[in-house]
Amino acid sequence: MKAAVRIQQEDFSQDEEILALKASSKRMGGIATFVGCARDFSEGRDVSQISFDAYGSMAVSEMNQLRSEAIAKYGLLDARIVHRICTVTAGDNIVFIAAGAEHRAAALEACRWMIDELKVRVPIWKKEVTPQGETWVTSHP
Amino acid sequence: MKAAVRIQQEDFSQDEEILALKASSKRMGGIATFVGCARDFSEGRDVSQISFDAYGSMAVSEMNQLRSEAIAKYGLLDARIVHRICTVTAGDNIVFIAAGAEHRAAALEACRWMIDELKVRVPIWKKEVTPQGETWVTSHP
Amino acid sequence: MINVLFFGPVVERTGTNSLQVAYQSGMTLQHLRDELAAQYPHAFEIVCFSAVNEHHVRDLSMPLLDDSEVTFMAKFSGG
Amino acid sequence: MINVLFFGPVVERTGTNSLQVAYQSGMTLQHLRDELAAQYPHAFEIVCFSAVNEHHVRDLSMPLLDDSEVTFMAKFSGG
Repeated sequence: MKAAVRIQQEDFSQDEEILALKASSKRMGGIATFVGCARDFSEGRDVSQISFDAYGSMAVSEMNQLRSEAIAKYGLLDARIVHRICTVTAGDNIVFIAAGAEHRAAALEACRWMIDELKVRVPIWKKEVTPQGETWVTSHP
Repeated sequence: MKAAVRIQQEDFSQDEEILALKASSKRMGGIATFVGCARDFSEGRDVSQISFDAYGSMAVSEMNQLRSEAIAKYGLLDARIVHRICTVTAGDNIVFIAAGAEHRAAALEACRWMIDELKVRVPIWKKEVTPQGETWVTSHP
Repeated sequence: MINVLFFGPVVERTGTNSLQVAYQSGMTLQHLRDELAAQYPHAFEIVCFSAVNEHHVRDLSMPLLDDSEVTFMAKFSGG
Repeated sequence: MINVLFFGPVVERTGTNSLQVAYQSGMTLQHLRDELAAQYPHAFEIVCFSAVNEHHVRDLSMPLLDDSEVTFMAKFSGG
């Protein structure tokens, strides 16, 4: 089975990830997921491509830490975090977060907390290619 | 493509549902999903099977209404709701909710609102088979 | 005729999932409910919601039309 | 030696993704930052975070050990 926390070039499958998440417990009643994907438009500009740079080893370590904290904080049965580092175009998947708990409230709250925290503490940077050129994204809309 | 709102016996694929959701717009930056699944334990009792009864026509009509309201209320680009009516055992999927929006906050909030609302307004009933016999579930933990 | 439907936990207590009640002019949802509750008191202990023609109706003073489909339902537990 | 790494938007401004700085006894993260900021003022305009050996460090008075890996990073934009 693939690791619960990963940085990878290739796309991920939600079905596979959910199956792996469920394998941890038969008491899981609620699974919340978040998928972030590439948009063709950002802050008033057309975007044709998005690429990423990451401090890979630290990013994976921060994502593992984030997962452990979420499990403890929300009493999750399991959680998964996958981030792609590659070049994507509109509609492509970028990030996947999943939280599984006995009841839905914990799963939904933990999922939201993980994506919010990922954005502020995991060293990954996004570069948007627009008709006006390439721009590193530094704000969090 | 399958309808955005369905009641069905068979399982669903998250990958297929997300693909269908994304097809509606290239501006979708965030997709939140919730999957409810069968647990082997509920309110202190072992549960070997769960079956469902539904007022099918009204359930589909309420789910469609719920989807439209969520799209309007949270400014979603699209949303999907699938509920299985069949007999399931621990780990099996029961319900799927997806909300797609330009940004993550709307998607995450709408997903939570839809599953909370589904539970209180869609005419579906769950019966748990336990070692002590069969019990219709009437509370919302 | 009014077509009455029951589902899930209510069927378990009525022993039937549908029945017909003669329509009477001026009949409201409350009249129908009272008549059926007298017939199936155990089932109506758990009835929380009513629907007429597939729409939730909270105001029991709503007048019924002939040929309506009416449902008296227990608390939902889907999802 | 202190090994310094840069990523993404910072590399665009430093023109390099790594460099080495001679270690000096008593050196803090602040000393290193000041030295590099003087050398790459444009890059350090967007530096928000520092990490030492892959851990976030917010207190710049932290003493550095020889052979540390230090990173000065712009605001993150993953996810």
